[in-house]
Order: sequence, then structure tokens, then C-alpha cells
Amino acid sequence: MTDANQQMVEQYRNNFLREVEDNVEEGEWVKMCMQCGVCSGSCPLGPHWDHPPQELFMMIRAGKRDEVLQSSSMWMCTSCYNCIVRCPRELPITHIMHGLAHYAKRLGIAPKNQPTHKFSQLFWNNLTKTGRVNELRLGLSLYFMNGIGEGIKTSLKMQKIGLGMLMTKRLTPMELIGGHKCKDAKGLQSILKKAEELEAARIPVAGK
Amino acid sequence: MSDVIATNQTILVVGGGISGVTAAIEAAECGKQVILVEKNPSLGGRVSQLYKYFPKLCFPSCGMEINLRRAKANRNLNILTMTEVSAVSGESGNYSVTLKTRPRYVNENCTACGECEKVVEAEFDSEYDYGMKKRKGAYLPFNMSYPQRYVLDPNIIGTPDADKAKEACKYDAIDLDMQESETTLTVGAIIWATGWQPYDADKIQPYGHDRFDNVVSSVEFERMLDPFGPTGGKIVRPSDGKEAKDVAFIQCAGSRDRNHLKHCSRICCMATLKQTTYLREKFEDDFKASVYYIDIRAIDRIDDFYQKVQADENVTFVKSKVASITEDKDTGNPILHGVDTEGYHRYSNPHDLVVLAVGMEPSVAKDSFPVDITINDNGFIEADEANGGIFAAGCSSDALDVNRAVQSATASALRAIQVVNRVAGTEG
Amino acid sequence: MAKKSYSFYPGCSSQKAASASNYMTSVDSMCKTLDIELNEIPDWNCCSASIGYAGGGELPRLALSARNMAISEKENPNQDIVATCAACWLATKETQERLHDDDKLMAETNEALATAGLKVEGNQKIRHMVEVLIEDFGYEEMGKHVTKPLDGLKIAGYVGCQTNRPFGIDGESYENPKYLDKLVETMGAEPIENYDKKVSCCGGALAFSEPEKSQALIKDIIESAYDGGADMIVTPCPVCQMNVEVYQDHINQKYKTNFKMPVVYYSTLMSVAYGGNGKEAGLDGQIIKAKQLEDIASK
Amino acid sequence: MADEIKVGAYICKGCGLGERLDCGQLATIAEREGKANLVREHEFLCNAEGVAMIQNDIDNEGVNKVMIAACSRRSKTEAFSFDNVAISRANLREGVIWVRPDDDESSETTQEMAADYVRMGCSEIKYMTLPPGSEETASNNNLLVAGGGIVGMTAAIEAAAAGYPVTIVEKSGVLGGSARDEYKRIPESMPYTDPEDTGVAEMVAKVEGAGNITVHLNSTITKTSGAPGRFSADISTESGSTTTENFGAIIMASGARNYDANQLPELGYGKTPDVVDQAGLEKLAMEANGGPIKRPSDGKEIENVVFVQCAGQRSTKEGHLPYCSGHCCLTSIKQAMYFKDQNPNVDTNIIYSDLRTPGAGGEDFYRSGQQKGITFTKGEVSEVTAGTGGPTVKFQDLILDQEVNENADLVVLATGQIPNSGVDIDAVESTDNEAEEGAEVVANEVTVESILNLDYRQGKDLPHLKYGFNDSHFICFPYETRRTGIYSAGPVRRPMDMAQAKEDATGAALKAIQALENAKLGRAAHPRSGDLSFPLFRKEGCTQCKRCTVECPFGAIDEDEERYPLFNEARCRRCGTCMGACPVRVISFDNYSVDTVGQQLKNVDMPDEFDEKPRILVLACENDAYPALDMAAQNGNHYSPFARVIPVRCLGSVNTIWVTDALNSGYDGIILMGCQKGENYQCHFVKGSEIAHIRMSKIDDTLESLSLEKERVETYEVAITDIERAPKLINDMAEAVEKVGMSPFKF
Repeated sequence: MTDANQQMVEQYRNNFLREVEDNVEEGEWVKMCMQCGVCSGSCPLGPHWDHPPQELFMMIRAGKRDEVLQSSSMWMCTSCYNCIVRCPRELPITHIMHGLAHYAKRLGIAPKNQPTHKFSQLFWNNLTKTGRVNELRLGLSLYFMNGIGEGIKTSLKMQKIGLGMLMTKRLTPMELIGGHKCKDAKGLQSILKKAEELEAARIPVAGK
Repeated sequence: MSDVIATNQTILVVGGGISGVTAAIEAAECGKQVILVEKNPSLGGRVSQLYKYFPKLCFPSCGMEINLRRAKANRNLNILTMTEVSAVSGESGNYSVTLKTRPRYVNENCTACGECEKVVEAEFDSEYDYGMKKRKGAYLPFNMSYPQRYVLDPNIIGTPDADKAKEACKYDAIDLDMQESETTLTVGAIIWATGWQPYDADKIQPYGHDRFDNVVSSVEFERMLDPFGPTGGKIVRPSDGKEAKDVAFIQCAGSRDRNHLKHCSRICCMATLKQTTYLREKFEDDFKASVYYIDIRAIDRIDDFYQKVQADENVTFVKSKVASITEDKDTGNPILHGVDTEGYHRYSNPHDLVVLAVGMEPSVAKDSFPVDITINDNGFIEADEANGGIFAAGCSSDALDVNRAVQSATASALRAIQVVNRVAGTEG
Repeated sequence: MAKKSYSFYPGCSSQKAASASNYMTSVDSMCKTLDIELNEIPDWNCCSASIGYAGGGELPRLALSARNMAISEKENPNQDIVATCAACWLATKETQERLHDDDKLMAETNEALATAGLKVEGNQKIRHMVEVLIEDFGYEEMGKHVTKPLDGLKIAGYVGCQTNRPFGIDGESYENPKYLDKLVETMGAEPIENYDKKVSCCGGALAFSEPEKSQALIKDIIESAYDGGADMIVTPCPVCQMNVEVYQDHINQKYKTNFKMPVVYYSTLMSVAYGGNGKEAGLDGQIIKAKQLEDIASK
Repeated sequence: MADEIKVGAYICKGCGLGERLDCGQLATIAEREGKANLVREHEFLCNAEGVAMIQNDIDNEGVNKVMIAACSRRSKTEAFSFDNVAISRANLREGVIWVRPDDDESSETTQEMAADYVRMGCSEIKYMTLPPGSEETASNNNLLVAGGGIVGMTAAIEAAAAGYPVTIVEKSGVLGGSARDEYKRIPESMPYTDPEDTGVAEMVAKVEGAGNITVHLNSTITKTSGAPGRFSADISTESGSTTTENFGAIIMASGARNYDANQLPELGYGKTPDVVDQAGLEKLAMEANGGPIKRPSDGKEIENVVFVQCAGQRSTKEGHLPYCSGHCCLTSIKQAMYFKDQNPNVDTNIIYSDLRTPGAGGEDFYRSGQQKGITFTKGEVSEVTAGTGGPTVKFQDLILDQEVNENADLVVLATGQIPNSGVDIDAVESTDNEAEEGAEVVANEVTVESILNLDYRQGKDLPHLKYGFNDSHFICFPYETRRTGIYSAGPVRRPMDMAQAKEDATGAALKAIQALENAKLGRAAHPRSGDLSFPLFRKEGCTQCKRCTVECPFGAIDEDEERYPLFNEARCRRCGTCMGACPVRVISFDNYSVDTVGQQLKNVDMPDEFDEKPRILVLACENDAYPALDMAAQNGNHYSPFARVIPVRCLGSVNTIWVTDALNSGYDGIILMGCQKGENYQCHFVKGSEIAHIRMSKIDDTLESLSLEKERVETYEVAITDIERAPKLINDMAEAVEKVGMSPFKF
């Protein structure tokens, strides 16, 4: 079969929908969308979505696996929950967006340079290290996430804020050495390790 | 009410809207004894508050005139207004029902001459006009009210207004000592036709019906078209009285929405299509109508009405559930925000006026029925053997348009007749 | 009123010398007045604030909050868990809901917790400090303690997202919650009527990764407060407070505005109205000084 | 009833009549001019005491005709209803004092107005007699039901349960109709989540079990004649044997048939067996009977299905159905569930333009469909082609805005229903406008064979309304067909699903029962329910012009062997259109005749030309225009004191002689007020208003012959809501008269 035909066969089959239902957080809700678009219209970052949630849901049903998972759209979610409270079908849209993002990441096909993608990962690394977020380290690593040069620029740009925070004691250099942490960070990490194992067992990362 | 005689061959109809009136008259014209109770001061129900019917664009009062003439001419029919059913017991063929009648403070001597209304000063929100207009403390609910008899608002009883009204009446028709009365009757079958109420638009928070003057509900919009209504038949903006020539209609306002009414209210699409024709009627070619919808449900034969409206180049359809409404503080224009899902187009559209096509909610709340019958989780009465001799008619059985409601009411009349005929058969 | 005790989840931003440490300061003085005892959950951890999802899957993220709940159940039994941070509150409350809805999740979560000798049941109520104030005290009671009414102050109540959706405060609407306005009134100040950005999003967790996008949102929030004639903005959320306060210089540069709008916490207002001095109210923590409050506080 | 006539005239002084009018003078007029045998004034006629006074005169004074000069006939109707006496009402309140200013300069003309209404009331009552009710009372409790499908069986079961014997005539060899060919039905009770058993079997059992239901299979109705209470039907079997039976009323439940999908080659039907219509899928499902559904072409287990909604429907294309068949969305969801319930891994895609699942059950069922994993795609299908790997559906996904070629194992076309409504009796002489052409296309298609074979002058079947359905035209009165005692039910009436069809059948059964009960008492059916009058016909004068037989909106008049009109009173709705049509005025009713109206207008006092007091005659439809004028009065809208309003049953009953008489006797202007005519007609007698307009279009000749101005006669469509407009029309005429001057015909 030619690709065209192959594609034709895949279209509007529910293979991808099933994959989403099995592997994506709250994915089983996708089929309940009735395409009213209230979520798309409610998102504060709406204009920045290549594909708003309701469209993503239709794309999933239409079997557009790559377009969906490689999209930067779901990384636009600010977790404001507007869509959730307005959805006439009570879809947990925010969570589905987080779920899709995570699944794309897990498959390694999330857009590489998507800033929120990076930040989200940094945030996770930061908090899992000590059990608590270390804002200074997080900030710095964030500024430098696009390399030294960029980092210097950004930190200079942010300097004034940093200073303001320092002066109001809402930031302290002491954070660089030590800083807040969970006493039982080990315990926390073992919990997370176990949780990740269990999840991995539940979600065998479907190769392409 | 003492003059009401009823036996277990009598049919009780609860609700005097078009469904109840139809069920009652159809049964009575088959020669059955019928008692019709209505909780308001007049028969007529929701349809009496409509300007026109779809798809014919004819006037509800026209059909009401016929039904009233049929009712007046029929001696098998006993009509009790301001009356509600407070309790029901017994079984099919032998029910005992308790009726509560609120005082009208006006007796059958009333000639509807209107003198009492002239002298009374106190004013109240008119229920008939959904509070968009005031009415006096002595009033005739609307032009075609039946019985054609005035009512005193209970709030003026004990005030000087009440005495003024009494003095003004030359016919000794005002009786300030009337009390709430209760009677218990035996009936064979009961037809439940308590109908619907418009879903409270204030509850649909993103649309700001409670915050923005120029966001009205479809039933309020309908009242604007009545020459005797709040705006004297003009389509205007509540905020500044300017003519509203660019009107947005939002479908499924409260319907098909698990945060509000889970069901589809069926009538709203056709109602909106109808209301777009009001704009053409009033402004000829000088108007704009935008319909924001999920699915246009112009079901069956009347789909051609939808096709007609689609052909009107001044009416546009947007497949989108509007996300939110904000108000332009300078112009008072409501601005609709959302996404046209056909190809993903974002919009922020200002309009002169927004009409929320509000859904149908059963008038009687699921848990406040005076009798134990099967009700689905949308609040409508299910057809169920277990309901015995109690039958739903019209919108207490489902969200129905007028035509289907009357159909259902006519059917319920036969079901009730089956019961009383069975009784008659056994008792001879 | 008798002393009220709660199991307290402060959250990362409220830690000493963290971005919302001033929030904590004002909360402490507010609680002193109202005789509220906050028992910090020992060794609590971060909730991942609905942003860690790239790295953290569903279960690991739930496990984070579950650990806090488990410790709270053990160390502060029979106490409601109270959070001052919207994100902390939301994440924890959501976790509780999800674990109760899904036995499998509950089982797996406990399996994970077991590795650290913990177990969660999730029967403690998860509440935001604002809920505690409104439900356990009420406006009248809160008003009783006012010694320095915030006369003449016009304040825009910025509720934001996560204290409002999806759970929100009981009896309030998602689109137009009134509780901050009522609270402002209770403290003797004047709320901004129909402040239309009241529940708009500030860009939340995207402030770092998508600064332009979030600052565009923040601009509207501040602008609308100015339009309403506000002297300052009050919020119940540390993320909102931080985002709306600290980027004003950037916004001024980009949009040629000259914003200098103080953004304070409800607890800041209360602490001042209850007679606390600037330090107790955490006013020294304002990057944009709340001059009028300082004046009242120093009276 | 005593045969010598004794008229009692009662003049009320209540509601300000006493203050505004010289009631003494009115009493004198009633006595001297009105020749009332007994005249009484009363302070408050409608109260118990006033009513008792009248009743007493009837009982003890031998009063047998009552003229009440008080309020409008629409007010206090119950108070002023007395048995066994004819009653006329002079409308002094809504008709006079409420439409006139209360001031000195008006008082004279106001009094004259009142005086005329008293004269009119007296002359009307003089020519009225109490209708005894039609002798043509026939009693027959049996119902005839045409069609043994779900609808017919429901009608039969429900009517039988009320004690009325039923005869079902079914064309095929079995009961059950199209429902027999369905695997399951759309759910009809909560929770509305899964397809249900069709229930046909137990229905058939009920029919067969009921003692009072007779079934004729392989039979058709070859002739129907008579009227409610005395219908006679020839029931013929295929073999040719015919039995004739009598019935009280008839229910037409001939159902609908499926649209012929062969007309949709562009959607692949007929090109491959793997494209079926909904009926075709039901067949496959029944064959599979719970097992996996197999592909027709090669028996392969079907893995994915595409449903194409609105196939050949909601389209103005040649040969397509212009309407929506109502049930197809729900049916496709049901059919997709056949697959999903058997194997959730089968992919089902429903391509729709508007998903129509109304009501509580509808939306629940839609949600359940999504829950089961049915994919719903808003799209437009342009083509279905047959291919090696199964058919391919080419469509535009309107959400994703992309053109798609989806390959499927099976394609189901949701085609529509076409009513089996028999012969389109109007199609022949149909002069419908362009807009109706679409309708005609369909109508002609369904012109197969007659269902009822009515032996009626106006044709063999019920008139069609639109698109071949013989629905009622009235929103408030869905069962009012134009053939009294014959009620259509189910998809023959309008497109509907099974649940609604059963409801409809029950309603139709009620109306049929009502019709035969009315026939027993010789009284009219809707809208003049209970009216005991009926057309009286003076054969001697008849010229056999046939206008009455042609114009009767209800086909109530046939022709006898001598070609004279033959009135079937039980079929008559008492509109009087025949009376209006008759050029020689040989048709009348006891209480409504050429005289009851003619004498009223003649007895109006006609001031001479130089008094500058014109007279304007208003003939107003009693159901719309007259109430509009009443309500105008109620709201204090004034109009010219020179108007004299006479209510008529229907504008169709207006005989042009009234107009000519009025012109000859010096009226200066004449206004006819009827209901809206045309496609959205509001005339309750269907054609009355339209016919009147046609008749009046010819009045100009009369005016010319009298050398009178055209402006003097106007015919309007007036709605019951024209509360402001109706008085204005009267005032406009008053002005027009002022312009053209007084009529020269005042003697």
C-alpha cells in the first residue's frame, strides 16, 4: 500500500484514540467532546494555540497522531481551569492537556525547544532533588536553559527583579548552598521511583 | 369551590397551559367530567407569553381564543384557577386529591371593568412580563386572561389600596376576607400538565445576564414584541432604549450542559430562527442576526424554516458555544468571545443585544411532586405502568414544542379516559 | 471564640526568604489576632504546582501530595489541612478527589508511599485559608477585630484562577466571585465594583517560560485595576501576587505604561486593619511599596 | 318549546352603561322598533340576581328568544347561557362605550351607536331559531384503522382499551409494518443508553389477545363513504372478496416507506453491496442476531463503518427530500451501537451536519453513543466510491477543515422517509407558486394508490399539506385534518420516530373517539365544537351551480344522483362557506343565515345624506378580528362612532348579497375583516378567508354598476393581535368616506 492509502486507512480509525485512552491522563474523556469549542474560546493563551483543545480532541479521533503529539499546543496550558468549569460535557481538559504533554515527552517526540516543555522539566528536576523548589536555582537554571550567552542576557534582564526580591528578603543567595529541603528526601525519591515504575508498567511506551 | 362535584369517573387535569387546557377540553368533548386546576390567576400558560409560533408565525392568542370558546361552551369542564394540588393518595380509578386555592379577593361578580386598577397605587413586577414591566396591585394578568376577572395582589391586603379598590367596585366583586381554602376530591385519573419554566439565565455566569443590561433571555426578548409589553413592541436595548439591530443569539444557553440542564430543550433552535424573523419584520433589511450554535435542531418537516432563514443574507450562523461575554463600558455593547470551530477562527464580536436561548426546565422540581411517580433525572415524568392512573401531558413529559405538546396532551386524554371508562364499566 | 487548630501546608514559596515569605509573615499576625493555630506538616514536600508534568507523570505527581496528606494524617490527626497557596491547595485537593474516585490510583499510590513507610487515607478536609476565614469565622467575626479600618482605600480584588477554579469558594461564582470584595469592605476599604479582570489568568506557571505572553495578560489585569480607580490590588494567591507585582517594570518598558500598582495579600490588609505594624503585615516585603497601608500601619 | 315567538330584551346598566347611555331610550327602541315582547333594564345583569330574572322570564313568562344588550358575546358567556332558548347579544360595552370618549360632544353619536346595536340584536334574534341538532345522528362505536404497523396497532390497542371496538385493515400478510424489519429500537425509557427490543411481538400479542380488535390481513380499503358515525367501508382482500362494514370514525395509519437509495448513485448505493441504507443495516443486524455483523460483499467481519447522515435529505436537489426525517440521527447512533455493543473495537464514524437528538432521552442517547466510542464527525460527504478494499467515503471535515478519503468496510446511508399518504388530490389542479414546487416533486412521487378510496366529491384521500404529508396545518390543533372523523397518525402525518408515532397514534385515537361521540349528538367538531346548527338547504331554489360542493373546505358536500348538493352534516364544520358561496341563497343555518345578518344591517338607522353621519358596516371574523376589536376596546382604543360591527363565523360565510344590500341601503363604507390567507393561512376554516377575498375581488363591478367609489369596500386580513390596527382600519374608512362623500343611496 502507498503511504497515501496507508494514511487513508488510519484516518478516522480509533487506533490513536485508544492509545490516548490507555496512556494519557484522563484520556478516556476525549471521546465525550461534542465540538462546541467553549474550551478553545475560554483559554487565556488561546491565540497562541496552533490547535485549541477541542480541535486536538477531533484530531485524536481523526487519528492525527504526530500532529497532536508533536504539537506545542498543549504546552500552552496555564492551568487556569477556565475550560474545565465551562465544558458542557465536564471534560477535565486541563488534565488531558498535561497528560498529552507528558505522554509526548515520554515518547520523546515533544517539541524540543518549547520553553514550557523545558521549564516544566527543570521544575520537576528541581523539586525532586530536595523535595522542595529552590527558587534561585530554578531561576538561574531557567535563565541558562538556552545556553550561557542567552543566560547572561536573561539574567541581566531579570537582574532588577532579582535585586528587588533580594532587598525584600524574598530571595537569598544562601539558597545556592543548601537552602530548603525535605529531611527525608531519600524517602520521597523512593516514593517517586516506585510511582514511576508502577506507571511505566501501566503505560508501555508504544513505539511508533 | 364547594360547588365542585367529582367522582372516581372524573378526570383531574393539573395545569392550565396549552397542554392542560387541550387535555381537559379533548376529554370533556368526549363527554367526560373534567376538573382543570391552574395555579396562576389565568389559564394560558407559557404560550400566552409568546408573540408568534414557529414555523407558521401565527399568534398563540388565536388558538387560545378557540380553546377558550370550547371551554366556555362545555359544561363537563370545571376550571379552578389559583389552585394547586397539595396531596394525592389512592390508586388508579380512585384517587383522593387535596386542592389548595389561594384567595383572589375578587369574586365572580367582577365585570373586568377595571375601576379597581385605576384607584390602586402600589405596583409590582409583572409575572407575565418576567419583571420587565410593572403591574398594579389590582390587575388583569393579560388581555386574554381567563377567567376575565381581576386579581388583588396579596401584598396590598390590609393596606389602604385594598380599601380603595373595594370602594371603587360598583359590583361588590371585591371580597377582602377571602381566605386560602382547601378541599379534597375523589377522581379516577389525573393528567399532569404542569409544563416548564425558562432556565434561570443568571445561573449561566459566563454570559453575565445578571451583570450586563444588554444580555436578555429568549423569553424576555419574546415579550419585547408584544405591543402591550414592556417595550411597546419595539426591539430595543435595555441599557439605553436604542433600537437593537445587531443581535446575537446564543443557543444551548443552559441546555445540553452538565453544569445546567443535561437535556436538549428542543424548542430553542426553532425559537431563535423564529426570532430572527422578528428582526426582519421590524427593521426590514436593516438588521444583523448572528446565531451561535452547536447543532441546529430544526427537526423534521419544519427544517424548511431553517433553510428559509439560512437563505436570509442578514443572518449568519457560527458553530460555536460562546465562551464568555464582556461589556464594552463606553457603548454598553456586549462582546462575545469564542472560537468558530469550523476551521478554528477566534472571534471577539460586539453586538447591540444578546439573546440567550434559555432551556426548558420542568416547573415542578423532581423532589417536590405531591405524589410518587417515575421521574427521569432530567426531571420529566416517564411513561411508566407504575404511575397507575397518572399521566403526563406536554412538557412535564419531555422538552416539547407546542405541536408535540398538544399531541401528547391529546394522547394523555385517552389514557385517562381508559381509566374512567374502566371504572364506569365496573360500576355501570 | 476558642482557639482553632489546623494542619498547615505552607508550600515552597512561603518558606523563609522565598518569594512569598511576606505572605507568611502577614498570615502569622492575622492568625495571632484570630487565635488560629497552624501546625505545620512536618517535612512537607512540594506539590509540583500543576507545572511539573513534563517530567512527572500522573501517579508520581499525585504521590507528591499524597505524601503530605499521609504525614498530616499521622502527625496532625483529625485536623483539616489548610494551605495558603492556591496551587498547593488545588494540587492537594485534586489528589484527594482523584484517589477517592479511582481505587486503582489509591492502591498504587499507597504502594509507592509504603516504600517510605507511609499510608494515605485522604479523609482530612483540604482547605484554603480563605475558606477557613469565611466558613469558620465569617465576615462579621473578622470585622470585630478591626482596630484600624482601611478608610479611603480603593482596592481591586484580584481572585485569579486557582483559588477560584475548579473548586472555588463555596457559594461563589467562577465568573464573578465576591468574597475578596466583601473582605475588603469588612476591613473598611472600598472594593472596585465590577473589576472585570477579577478572575483572569496572570499566565500562572508560564511567567517564566513564556514571559511575553504572560506579561500581556498581567498588563490587562493591572490596567483594568487602574481603570477602576484602584489604589492597590489584593489577591489570595502567591503566584498571582508575584506575577502581577514584579513584572511591572518590564511591562512599563514594553508597553510604555507607567504602572506602579502595589499588590498585597488579603492577609496583609487584615494584619494592618487588625493593628499590626508594617513589619508584622509583611509590608517590607512589597517590591512596589503599599504606601497607604504603611501610613495606616504606622498610625 | 312554545311555538309562538316571545322575545325578551334585557338591557344592562352595569359597567358604566347606565351612566354613559340613556338606557330608557334603548328599552323603548327594543320595544317599539325591535318588537321585543318583554323588555327589562337591570343594574347589573350578569350577577346571580340578573341571570335569575332572565331564567324566570324563560320559565314563567314564556320567553323563548333572549336579546341581551350588555357586554360582548365573548364576555360573561357562561352567565348568559340559557337552555332551550335562542340568544343574541348586543355589544354595548366593548362595542360602544369603551370605544368612545366619555364627553358631551360624543354622547349623541355614542347613544346612536348603542341604539343601532339594540336594533341589530332584536332583528337578529327575530330571525334566529334554536338549532335542534342534526337529525343525522348516527351511533357507531367501531373504529376503522388503515394500517397494521406500530401506529395502527397502537391506535387499536389504546382505543380498544377505552372500550371502542376496532378493525385493522393491513395490506400485507402480517402485523408490525416496518418495525418488523428492525433489529432493535431507539430506547424509550430511562436511562436511554441502549437499544431496546422493538416490542412488536408483544404488541401483536396484545392486538390478537384483545377481544374487541378485528384484523383483516392482505386487505385494502377499496371504498369509503358516509360520515362520522356512519362511515361505510369496503374491505377487499387480495383474492378479491369484499366485505362492507360500518364505522364511527377512521384512523389513517398507512405509515411511510423508505426513500429509494438508488437515487443516490453519487453515494455509491447500487454500485457495491457494501453501501446500504439504514433499513439495509437493520437487515444485516438481524442476520447477525447479536453476533459480528458481516460485510455483504464477502462476508468479512466488519471492522469499521461510516454512517452518512442526511443522505438525499434536507436538500433541494432534484429528487432529494427537502425535509429532515427526524429519526435518522438517533437511528444511526442505535445502529452504530449494534457494532460497538458486540465488539468495542469496531470503528464507527457518524458524519453529520447537525446532530439532532432532541429532548431528554435524545441527548442521553447521544452521550451514551460517545461513551461507547462512536466517533461523531461534522462533515459534508461529497462522494462514496466502490473500491477493492471496500467503499471509500470522500468528505470535508468541517472542524479540521480538510478533505478526507476514509476507507470503510461498510457505509450506511441515512436516507429518509416518504409518507404513504395516498393520492394528492390537490396536485391535479394545483396552482401552487414556485416555493411549493419542491413540495410537488415529493407529492407526485408518493401519488401511488389511494389509501382510503373516499367516495367524496373532493377526492379519494386526505388533502396533503406539504411534501406529501397530510399533517394538520395548525400548531395548536395537530389533528385537525380537513376530513371530519378521519385522523391521520404517525409518519404519514409528519416525519417521526417510533416513540413519537405511538404517542401520535394515541392522540389520533382520542380524536376519532371524540368524532363518533359528537356524531351521536349531531354536534359539530372543532373549531365550533358543540354547535348544533347545520346547513339547511332549500332544494327548490338550487341552480346546481356546484359552488358549495367545490368550495366547502372540508369536502362535506357531495352530489346526489340528480346532481343536487348532498350535505353530510356530520362532516360539516359549520363555517358557512357554502352559505356564502350560494348565489341564490338557498343555504342557511337556524341560528346563522342570510337573514340573521342581512336583517341586522338593514335595521340600522340610516341618517340621511345631509346629516353627515355616515354608516360603516364591519363584517368581522368571530375568532380573530372580533376579539381584536374587543381587546382594543378593553385597552381604550377608540374608533369611529359610525361603525356597525357584525361578527361572522368565517369570512367565507359572507354572502355578497350582504354587501350589495348594504350599498343599496345607503352604507357609506364596508369593511370585511378575515384571517390571513395563503401558505401560512390562519383561517380556521382553511379556505374561508381566501375564498372571501376572491369573491370580493369581483365586487368592483357591483360598485361600478351603482357608480360608487372603489374605496367604499375594503377586505383585510386581520389577526387577533391587531389590537391597534383593527380600530385604525375602521378610522381609515371613516376618513376615506369623508373624502369621497356620503353615499347617495340613503332613502
